[in-house]
Amino acid sequence: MITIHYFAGLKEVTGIAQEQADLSGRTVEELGQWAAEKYPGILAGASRIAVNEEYALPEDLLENGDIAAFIPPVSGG
Amino acid sequence: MITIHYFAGLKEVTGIAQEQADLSGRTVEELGQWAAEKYPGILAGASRIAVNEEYALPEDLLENGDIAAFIPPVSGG
Amino acid sequence: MKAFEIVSQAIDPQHYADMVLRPEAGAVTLFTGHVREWTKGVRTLYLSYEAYIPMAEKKLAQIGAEIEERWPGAKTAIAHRIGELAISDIAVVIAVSSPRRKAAYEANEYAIERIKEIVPIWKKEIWEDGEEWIGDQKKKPGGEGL
Amino acid sequence: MKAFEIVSQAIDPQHYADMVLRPEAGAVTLFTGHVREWTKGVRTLYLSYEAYIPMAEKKLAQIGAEIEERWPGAKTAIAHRIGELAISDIAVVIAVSSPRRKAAYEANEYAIERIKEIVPIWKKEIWEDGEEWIGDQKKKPGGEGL
Repeated sequence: MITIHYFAGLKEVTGIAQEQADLSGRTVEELGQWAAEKYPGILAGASRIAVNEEYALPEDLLENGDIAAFIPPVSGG
Repeated sequence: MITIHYFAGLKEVTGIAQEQADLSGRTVEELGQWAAEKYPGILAGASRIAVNEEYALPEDLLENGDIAAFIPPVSGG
Repeated sequence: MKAFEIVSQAIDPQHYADMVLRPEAGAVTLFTGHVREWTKGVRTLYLSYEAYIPMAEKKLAQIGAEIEERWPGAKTAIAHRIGELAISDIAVVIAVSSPRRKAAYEANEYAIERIKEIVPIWKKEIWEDGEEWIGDQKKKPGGEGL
Repeated sequence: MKAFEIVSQAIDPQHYADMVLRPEAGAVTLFTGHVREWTKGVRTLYLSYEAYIPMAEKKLAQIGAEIEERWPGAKTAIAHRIGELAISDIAVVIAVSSPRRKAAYEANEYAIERIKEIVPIWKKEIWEDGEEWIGDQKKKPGGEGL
């Protein structure tokens, strides 16, 4: 199982701040596809996916216990 | 009469912080010459002369009551 | 108090300036970003910031490390506030100390630019007639994104 | 407290930052110049600053006016301390607020450069084995100068 966080505007798309999913062994790209099916439009608002608090590449593999996060365009400062 | 101020290292050359002199009607350049005769070396350390708290030009005329100042190279900050 | 942190209370910028001061520091630059009332003719009532806190603090610390590498001798502290902020409230503070002033200015400006690039913090503007997350998060269906 | 002043007591930088803050200001930069212990391998014990006070305050205000002209919307406050200063003491504080951050950084750096050019303030460094006014005031008999 991995944990998935949604932030800011994406949280309004999904209606939840976080959830768990059985995506161990899948890639970050597949996580994106999985979320896009469940939450149409989510990829339009997410600029990056982070895994364990670091920006991830599409080909990175997810492991059991990983914490993923959909990161909308940042706008701090 | 005009008042003349000496600052920082120049005060150590002249031995005084200020004095008065009868230089009304003379130019700023003449004030410099007057000071250089009285305090040899003063012009080597003064980069500018101010009159009434503004930097003056050599040809500016001094008037009765003016306040002049020998300004060493500034080093604030 | 940490040198790189997300906080939910009012920021006292002086604390971060004090944190970077050392006998070899000749210059300290302190930048504070404030909530502005007017942006492009639209009046803001207040702002709301959200952060992915642990990752945001890691990224702030990364910016501090990048600065030490680019400007040897420079030391940095950064805090960003989240939650609801009123006009003139401080959203972000960046303190940089350095032996020489040029590096303190440059590194400070570098920090705010990097914050806007890599730190997971999001701003929502609330106006009299609506609100919006800044950054086009739901505006281009099928457009940009991943 | 004035926005452009020479002071003889410890400087509280926050007072000057507060002085320039306004609802339209999105950015405040605060520069503090501190007494550094080591300069080019020589250890400073303390510094002594002297100013031609009324003229120095006029010149600081002139710098503020120059900034308002070059960066419309920028507001400036500057204080410089005189007398004896210990290591890490603040010698000068420059606060600039502006709607946008770029101007706040640029104008602040402009201010410190202008201070070093036109404001009649002089620094004497006191070391273990001597002291000297900075700026070659007595070093080149018959050389530079007027």
